[in-house]
Amino acid sequence: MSLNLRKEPDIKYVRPGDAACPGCPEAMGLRYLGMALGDKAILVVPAGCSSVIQGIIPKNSYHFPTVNIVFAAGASTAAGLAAAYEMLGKDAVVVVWAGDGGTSDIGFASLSGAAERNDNIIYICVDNEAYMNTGIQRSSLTPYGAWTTTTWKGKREHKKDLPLIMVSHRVPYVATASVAYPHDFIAKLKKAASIRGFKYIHLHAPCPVGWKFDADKTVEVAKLAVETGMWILFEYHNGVLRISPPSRPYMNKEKRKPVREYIKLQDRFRNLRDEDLVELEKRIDETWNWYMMLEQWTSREQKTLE
Amino acid sequence: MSLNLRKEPDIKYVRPGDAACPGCPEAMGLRYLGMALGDKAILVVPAGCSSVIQGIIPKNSYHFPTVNIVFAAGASTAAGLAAAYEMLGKDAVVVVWAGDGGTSDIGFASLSGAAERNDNIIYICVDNEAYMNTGIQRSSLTPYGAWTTTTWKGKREHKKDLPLIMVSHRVPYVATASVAYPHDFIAKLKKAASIRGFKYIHLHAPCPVGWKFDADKTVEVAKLAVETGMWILFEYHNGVLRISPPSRPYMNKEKRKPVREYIKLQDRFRNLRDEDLVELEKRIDETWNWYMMLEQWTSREQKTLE
Amino acid sequence: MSDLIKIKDNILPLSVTSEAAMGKTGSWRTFKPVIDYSKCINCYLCWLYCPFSVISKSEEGVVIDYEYCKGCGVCANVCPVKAIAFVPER
Amino acid sequence: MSDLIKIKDNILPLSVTSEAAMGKTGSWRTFKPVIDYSKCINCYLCWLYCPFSVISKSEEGVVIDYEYCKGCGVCANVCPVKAIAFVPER
Amino acid sequence: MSVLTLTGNYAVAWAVKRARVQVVAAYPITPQTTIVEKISQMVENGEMNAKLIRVESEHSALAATFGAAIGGARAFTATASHGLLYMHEVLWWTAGARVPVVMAVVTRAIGPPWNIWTDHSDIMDQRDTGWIISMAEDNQEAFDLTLQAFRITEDDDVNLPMIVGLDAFILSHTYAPVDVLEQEDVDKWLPPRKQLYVIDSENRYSMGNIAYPKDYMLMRYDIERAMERAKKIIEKVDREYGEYFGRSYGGLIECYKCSDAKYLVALMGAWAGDAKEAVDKLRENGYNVGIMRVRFIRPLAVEKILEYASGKKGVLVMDRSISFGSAGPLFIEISSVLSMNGKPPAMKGVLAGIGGVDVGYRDIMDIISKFVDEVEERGWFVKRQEWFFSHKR
Amino acid sequence: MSVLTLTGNYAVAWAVKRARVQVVAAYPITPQTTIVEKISQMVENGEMNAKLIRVESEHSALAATFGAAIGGARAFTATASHGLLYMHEVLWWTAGARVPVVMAVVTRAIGPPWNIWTDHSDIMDQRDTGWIISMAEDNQEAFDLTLQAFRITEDDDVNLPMIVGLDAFILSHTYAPVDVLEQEDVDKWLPPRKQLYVIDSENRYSMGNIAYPKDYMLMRYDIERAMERAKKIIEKVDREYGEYFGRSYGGLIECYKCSDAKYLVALMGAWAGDAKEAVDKLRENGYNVGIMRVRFIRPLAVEKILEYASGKKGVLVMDRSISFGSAGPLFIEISSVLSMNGKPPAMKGVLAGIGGVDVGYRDIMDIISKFVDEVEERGWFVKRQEWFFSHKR
Amino acid sequence: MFVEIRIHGRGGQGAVTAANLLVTAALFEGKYGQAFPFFGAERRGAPVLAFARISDKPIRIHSEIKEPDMVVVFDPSLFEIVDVLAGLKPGGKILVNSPEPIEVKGSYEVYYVDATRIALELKLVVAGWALINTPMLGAMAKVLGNISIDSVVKAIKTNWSGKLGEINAVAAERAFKSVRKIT
Amino acid sequence: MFVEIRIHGRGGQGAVTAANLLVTAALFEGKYGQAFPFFGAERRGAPVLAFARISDKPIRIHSEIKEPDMVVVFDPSLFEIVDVLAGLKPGGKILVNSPEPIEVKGSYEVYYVDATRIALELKLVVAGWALINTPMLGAMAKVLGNISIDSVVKAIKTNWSGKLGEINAVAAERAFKSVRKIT
Ligand SMILES: Cc1ncc(C[n+]2csc(CCOP(=O)(O)OP(=O)(O)O)c2C)c(N)n1
Ligand SMILES: Cc1ncc(C[n+]2csc(CCOP(=O)(O)OP(=O)(O)O)c2C)c(N)n1
Ligand code: SF4
Ligand code: SF4
Ligand code: SF4
Ligand code: SF4
Ligand code: SF4
Ligand code: SF4
Ligand SMILES: [Mg+2]
Ligand SMILES: [Mg+2]
Repeated sequence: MSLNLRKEPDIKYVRPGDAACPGCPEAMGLRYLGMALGDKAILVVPAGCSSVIQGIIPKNSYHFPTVNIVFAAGASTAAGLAAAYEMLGKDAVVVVWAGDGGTSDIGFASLSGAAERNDNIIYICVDNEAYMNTGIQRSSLTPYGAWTTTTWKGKREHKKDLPLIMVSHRVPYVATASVAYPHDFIAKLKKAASIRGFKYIHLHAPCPVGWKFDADKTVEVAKLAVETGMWILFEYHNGVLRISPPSRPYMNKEKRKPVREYIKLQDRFRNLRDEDLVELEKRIDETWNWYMMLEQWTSREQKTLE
Repeated sequence: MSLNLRKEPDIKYVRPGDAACPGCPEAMGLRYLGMALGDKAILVVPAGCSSVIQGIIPKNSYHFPTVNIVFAAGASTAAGLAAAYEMLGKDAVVVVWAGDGGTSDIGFASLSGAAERNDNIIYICVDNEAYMNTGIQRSSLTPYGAWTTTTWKGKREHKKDLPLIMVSHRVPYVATASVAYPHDFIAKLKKAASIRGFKYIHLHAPCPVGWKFDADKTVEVAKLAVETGMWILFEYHNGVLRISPPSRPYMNKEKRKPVREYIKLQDRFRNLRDEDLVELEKRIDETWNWYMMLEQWTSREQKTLE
Repeated sequence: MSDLIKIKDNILPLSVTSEAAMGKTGSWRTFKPVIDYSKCINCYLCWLYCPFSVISKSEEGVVIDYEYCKGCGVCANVCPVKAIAFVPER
Repeated sequence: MSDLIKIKDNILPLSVTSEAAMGKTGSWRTFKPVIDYSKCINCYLCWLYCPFSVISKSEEGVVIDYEYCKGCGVCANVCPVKAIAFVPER
Repeated sequence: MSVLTLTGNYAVAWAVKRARVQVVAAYPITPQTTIVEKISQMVENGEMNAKLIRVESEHSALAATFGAAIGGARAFTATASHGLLYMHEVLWWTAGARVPVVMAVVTRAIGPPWNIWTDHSDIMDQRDTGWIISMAEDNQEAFDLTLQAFRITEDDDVNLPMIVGLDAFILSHTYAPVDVLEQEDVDKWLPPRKQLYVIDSENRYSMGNIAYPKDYMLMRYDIERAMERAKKIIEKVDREYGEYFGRSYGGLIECYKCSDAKYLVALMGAWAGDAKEAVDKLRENGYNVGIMRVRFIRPLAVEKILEYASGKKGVLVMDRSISFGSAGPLFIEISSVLSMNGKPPAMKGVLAGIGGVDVGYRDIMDIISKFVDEVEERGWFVKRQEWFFSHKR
Repeated sequence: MSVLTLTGNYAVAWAVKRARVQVVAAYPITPQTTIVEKISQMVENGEMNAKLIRVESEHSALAATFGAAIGGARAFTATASHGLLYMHEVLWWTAGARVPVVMAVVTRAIGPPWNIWTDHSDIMDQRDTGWIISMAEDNQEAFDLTLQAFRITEDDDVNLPMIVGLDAFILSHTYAPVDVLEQEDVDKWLPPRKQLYVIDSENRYSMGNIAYPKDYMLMRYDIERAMERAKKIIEKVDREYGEYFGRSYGGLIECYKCSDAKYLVALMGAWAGDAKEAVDKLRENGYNVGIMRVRFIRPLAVEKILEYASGKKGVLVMDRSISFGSAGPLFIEISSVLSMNGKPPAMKGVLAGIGGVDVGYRDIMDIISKFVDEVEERGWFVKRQEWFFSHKR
Repeated sequence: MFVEIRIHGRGGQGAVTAANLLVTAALFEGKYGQAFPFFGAERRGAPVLAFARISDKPIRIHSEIKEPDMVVVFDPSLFEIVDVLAGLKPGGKILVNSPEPIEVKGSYEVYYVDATRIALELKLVVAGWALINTPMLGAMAKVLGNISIDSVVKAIKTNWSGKLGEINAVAAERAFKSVRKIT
Repeated sequence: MFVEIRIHGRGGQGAVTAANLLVTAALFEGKYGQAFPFFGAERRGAPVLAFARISDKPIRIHSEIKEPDMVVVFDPSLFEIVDVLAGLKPGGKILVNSPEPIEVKGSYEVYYVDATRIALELKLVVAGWALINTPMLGAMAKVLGNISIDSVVKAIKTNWSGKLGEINAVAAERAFKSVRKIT
């Protein structure tokens, strides 16, 4: 599925004059969501920057019909909405747009429940690797070594491997994406919308405010995450996992850029010691191995099943 | 680690006169917990049959110091207890003893959070595959096809693969166990107690009341779960997954007993249709493949890392 | 009420470990496990698996405490030599 | 208040999609992106990545809406031919 | 008319079916569970055309119910005790959104220690949230009230969610005859789902983004206006239900022999039946008492309470829960209203039946007669708390 | 003595450090977050010897705090608004277990719509739970009250958890001078952790298994007894604190020029400062008013309210939240108490400042003078609700 | 007419169902009724309680039955482990499931019926347990005296359809006929 | 003495810190103070507000400042986009960060200081932004007239230790000296 920028219509799904910070990756992501799903998408937004970006009542910068909801209840609210639309025969794609905190921490039981029930929704985790809306506190998706206002000396635990955990839920569709690769993200969204049941997309969203890089570098940093192998783009569908094209080159470890290039742009890593860097690199390798192994094995499995 | 039954002391960690139903697997499991950890274990018990088995205040059939706690908060309460003991220099092993509902549903965010923080606790999921204490309602760990009072025609979704999900959390220790294999369970508990950080053990616990088999058959049914391959015993430690001895024979699919033998003892499967059985069998194979693949891959990985 | 746990005159939601937290559960029994010591090989599997710890090890071998045995029959089921009979109470 | 959404005389916590939900965010700018059309190759990457949809496609090429452009500089950063300069506002 | 022997919980399930509820999301908890079990059975049997979402917690139960409701479906959930506490946040959200939802609450004590028996702490604990809150006296009323709840909540003048309360076990698990109205009759009386707004592709609102203080305050004010209007609607719906089906309960408050009484007893829920028995017996003994059965704690029937209590010598309030550090919540509310009386009657708040302690009509006779005797003897007084621990019999 | 310029939140963090808290578990929420950020910094710097558990939700925050406390550690958490609602269940559990825990609540409005400004709905919503609940007027009091909270909760006669409330932004994020007591002085005044019982290997209790109704009811009764005793302890601790450190606040209720006043104003929290300003100005204009600043809504100072209000012509209650369908919660409580007066004073409940609407001393002057004028003109009346929407200036 | 009944059974014996069906049967006679369990930790085999009230006026009270007019014992072994006579009104009735007359001290009317045999004869057995609730129901109706066997049968058939209803109805009828007063 | 001050800045310029340090400095002079932000969605670059009260008596009131005695403008471009003079008392003071005198209509005392230059000179720059809060603080103290530069320096040094404190102190001093009244 490729995107012809020339032909893409000029619809603004986040209308100018919104409340996002300059360089905001969440606003960027919402733009792609609109490009992919158009007027069919109904948003469910648990607390987070995306609740604020909307701006102040009675105005709203989102062009999507939106249900704001308490922090822990993104997935379950969406499950209810989807059930209602089904009962009433209404045509819509129910999309949860939740931060890493809303997804991987407080909302995780709700998410996991919807996955297990196979509720007919698309759940998108917009991962800026901390609680940004409350001022940059650590989440379970904050990477090892990163400063936040609750980990002054750098986080001591690794980023929870949420995509892997969601794959382990063995749901119809799981994918990762990045704001730097809109074509890839949009294609995944369109694919997800065509599948019945539970779909999970994990969008990597570097935040200039929380990661402490200059606002113009959002795309640059996001790209580096992929190029250094810190973030792996893949798609898991019908039981088969496949590393996505933008990430495929980095299956070869030699091709990955040094993590330091990614780190050094971000002041949140300012206290990272050398041994921390080694630890981070080790984790990157391990994580790659998991996903490459899964690609190998699931595609082999698929063949034997066919 | 082997158990010499002759020499094992006769201490009763669930004192006679408790409130469990005849044939109860949870009482059985608690007995093994006592045998493994002795007086060091402090229990945290979220709502479930294990809250009721204690009996009525001011008496208590448990010989363990016990903190009963609200349903969703097993892991977090334990995290607090462990922190207090650490600050105060008290010696104890904090153990969460939670049902499948308390673990995989309402308490799942709390569990996942403790795993990610690597809190120093042992979390045990006592899996009787439904909400027994409230009268046999479906949980995310109820298997496909099983009758419960909220799935009269049999559950339409597969059992959540929680052990796999916990392995995907990449914590220090994850294991599965079964009440039919106390030696294995006890050895795993002892190993877990020797590790600092987060430990997860998933105990398969067939319940005569909820699964509708005769009370004398608890061990028989539990054994059949292993022998048919419906339940796989394994251990994941230091990044290496290994199928445990009682389950190893069944890595060979030919050796597994037909699932029907397991199913037919349990009236909860009375409405299972032939196509459901096929679906169940397919799932068993898939699950085995996951774990065998993980054993292969993680042990290979381990070697290359050494 | 006089049994409730009081500390410094406060009535607390505490309990202490004790037998018979639900009374003498032997009364629940409708079937009774009876050991045939002549068959018993002292493997202690019944002891190991009894969910309610009502089988003890003694000089003479395993002993069932009928005051509390709930008559589930697990012991009979696991006995490798079928040394435990399971007979109706009445 | 008169702007709040009322249905059947109820004041509801609703909002409607609209520009300027936070006002004219052009005022936030301290730097300003300026397109050098002579360099521009019409690749539309700036259009694609602008987080705030303030770049439009027109006959003449890409156009920035300065009323709302927050001056983040993302467009300048992604432009493959460095056709966008980023100049201080004052 | 078809009278069935039903537990209170089954009566609620039947009413939900009769109301043609479209989405149910719920989570098990004793003593609520049998409501959802029954609904599950009805749905799986094909008797009821609804989607049942078997959520993983109560927080999700109400969130999913809310989601369904804001999407335009008639939606229902049920819970009790800790379940209600666990979803507490979402109660506030639902009311704030002004979305009609009906929830059954089987009142049960709160731990620790664990206790599954009736107690009104859980339902009273919701009284700030913006929900309409009612309590049934018996299984029939549980059925009728559940049906009425859909009419009330979806009324143009209301659009607030509502709780139908019933006491654990003494209603929820007690079998008694219930007149289960015929579907066609219910269909005539209860129109299809209505609500102020829906969110879907045709209605592109955002619900709930940030509001500045003054706007926010206006919205809160508006909830209160709806509560005020709900008083009238509740009375009206109950009256009309009576005209249609022959059963009415007095709207916000049932006055049982209260007009000519010198003393009143105020209480909520199932023990009102025992209290009526007690009142009848006491009247035989010359105690001139009546009952003010509070059917709705929210909205509070300020005007009716004042009216019914006017000229009485004493008002006794029986609470089945306590707001620790103050008094029984019903006592607090009623005494607050009676302070509006130039000269309030003698008053006492009795705390009884907490955690399921059985309170029979003989107990209630003792409680009432003691109060009356005290007032007659000592004259006017107000006692905020008197604990009644059941004893004999 | 070292006076620092601190926000209310930092003042609380400092008090937590001074109290030698051993375990802190908390979750971010505006406007509470900076408390935990500051504590996190102190812990990571090694300034404070505590374990910080960075939990994944507020439900877990209080559960972990409770776990630490029942295990014997001095434990603290903090939250606001939706965070408080999300942990609501655990508040009940903590109080029921009779385990001392201290929590700061930065009062904030509840959604929808989202609103981060001050409003007392969240804290008032906890008033049934068995927690002691207090509100500070300024940053210094936030500091002092937090320290006092450990003495109060751990007192042998109490053993109940306690909330220290402070208003969002107008305290939490406002810098003002705070006297941060020296560690050695605090150490002399605040003994190490005490509690009724601990659960560990040496104390092999089970806490919380099932209790039958009568036993359960006795335990609930016992919580109420502790609440009653807490009244004395709160007064005592405040008095002793004053003797030790030179600052006392009047215990349960601060009476500001209330003894000789003809009219009283009751309120809680930071706007009391503005109200005092208003009272001083009004007195210059011949309005004889005083303030009854409710520092503790639980336990409710029934006796003191009666005493202070006795003989007054009118009592005005200002609520910063509403219990929908009834009135402002403070109004409900106070009017309930005043009903115990043979003849209650004239009363009015004013609802103002909801969702952070700014209320200045000039607004309060208007509100008070209007009330006084009305009473003087119309004579006795009770009005449960009057909404004050700030206007001019 | 206002009768209060307490049933002693064991977890799994269906005492509550019996009470419930008794109320339904009473309903068919134009009477009112109420049936409820004592809800505790009800474990299979453990002694349990169920209650019923039958009246010719609507029943308003909901409190526990502490002084029953009649006590029904599903399992004679319960005599040894619980005080089945507690609170029973003087002159009250006792109905026991027993193959033979049993002796009860005190001034009561005592009845017995061999419900277990009836159940076994009709193969009403699940997991080794005789299903005695319908025979006990039939006997209860008879002893109460004011509920016809027709109403009992009708109540049974609203609860179980088809074959199962038939057999249970027969069980109730047999017990209705065979219950005996001990004199 | 009781002064109410409103500061107009942009998200990221440190207006609140300046207000806070002003209060601390006042504290060292035996005065009382209060500093607070208007807390909304504070985004980098977006116009923001901070407030301060200075008094010689303890400050009890906590309400918003609607009629300030003094207005401070961190960024002259704000004049175009917000009503910086709203509510300013007649005769009130205005302090603007500006390289040159600016014109303000109305009967106010207007001051200006080139805080940006001072910051740039001292290399007080982060991510391309001049850190102007300490020079503006120095200027504020001077314009207020009753807070000594010593107290300002002391306040700065309690906030930043070492080198950073030194440089910021110099910035404040330079501004204290160079602020000018427009006449
Ligand atoms: C129950 C509850 N707890 C806490 C909050 C406060 N809160 C709002 S947004 C947020 C952080 C959101 O972080 P994330 O989900 O990562 O989204 P982001 O802001 O980074 O987009 C928090 C903690 C809340 N609204 N509700
Ligand atoms: C918040 C909350 N919701 C629901 C319940 C009711 N509840 C108590 S135990 C239980 C089921 C427990 O199931 P599981 O965790 O599988 O344990 P089991 O009873 O099977 O041992 C439920 C739903 C509760 N106590 N608290
Ligand atoms: S903090 Fe980050 S994610 Fe949040 S609005 Fe600002 S830039 Fe976007
Ligand atoms: S229901 Fe099952 S798990 Fe629960 S106590 Fe009974 S036998 Fe044990
Ligand atoms: S029957 Fe059951 S309880 Fe009794 S001894 Fe055997 S295993 Fe134990
Ligand atoms: S299981 Fe059988 S053989 Fe083994 S000890 Fe028990 S009775 Fe003896
Ligand atoms: S500077 Fe930022 S907001 Fe302005 S046009 Fe470029 S990308 Fe868009
Ligand atoms: S990115 Fe550069 S080249 Fe491409 S359209 Fe924009 S200005 Fe032109
Ligand atoms: Mg985030
Ligand atoms: Mg279970």
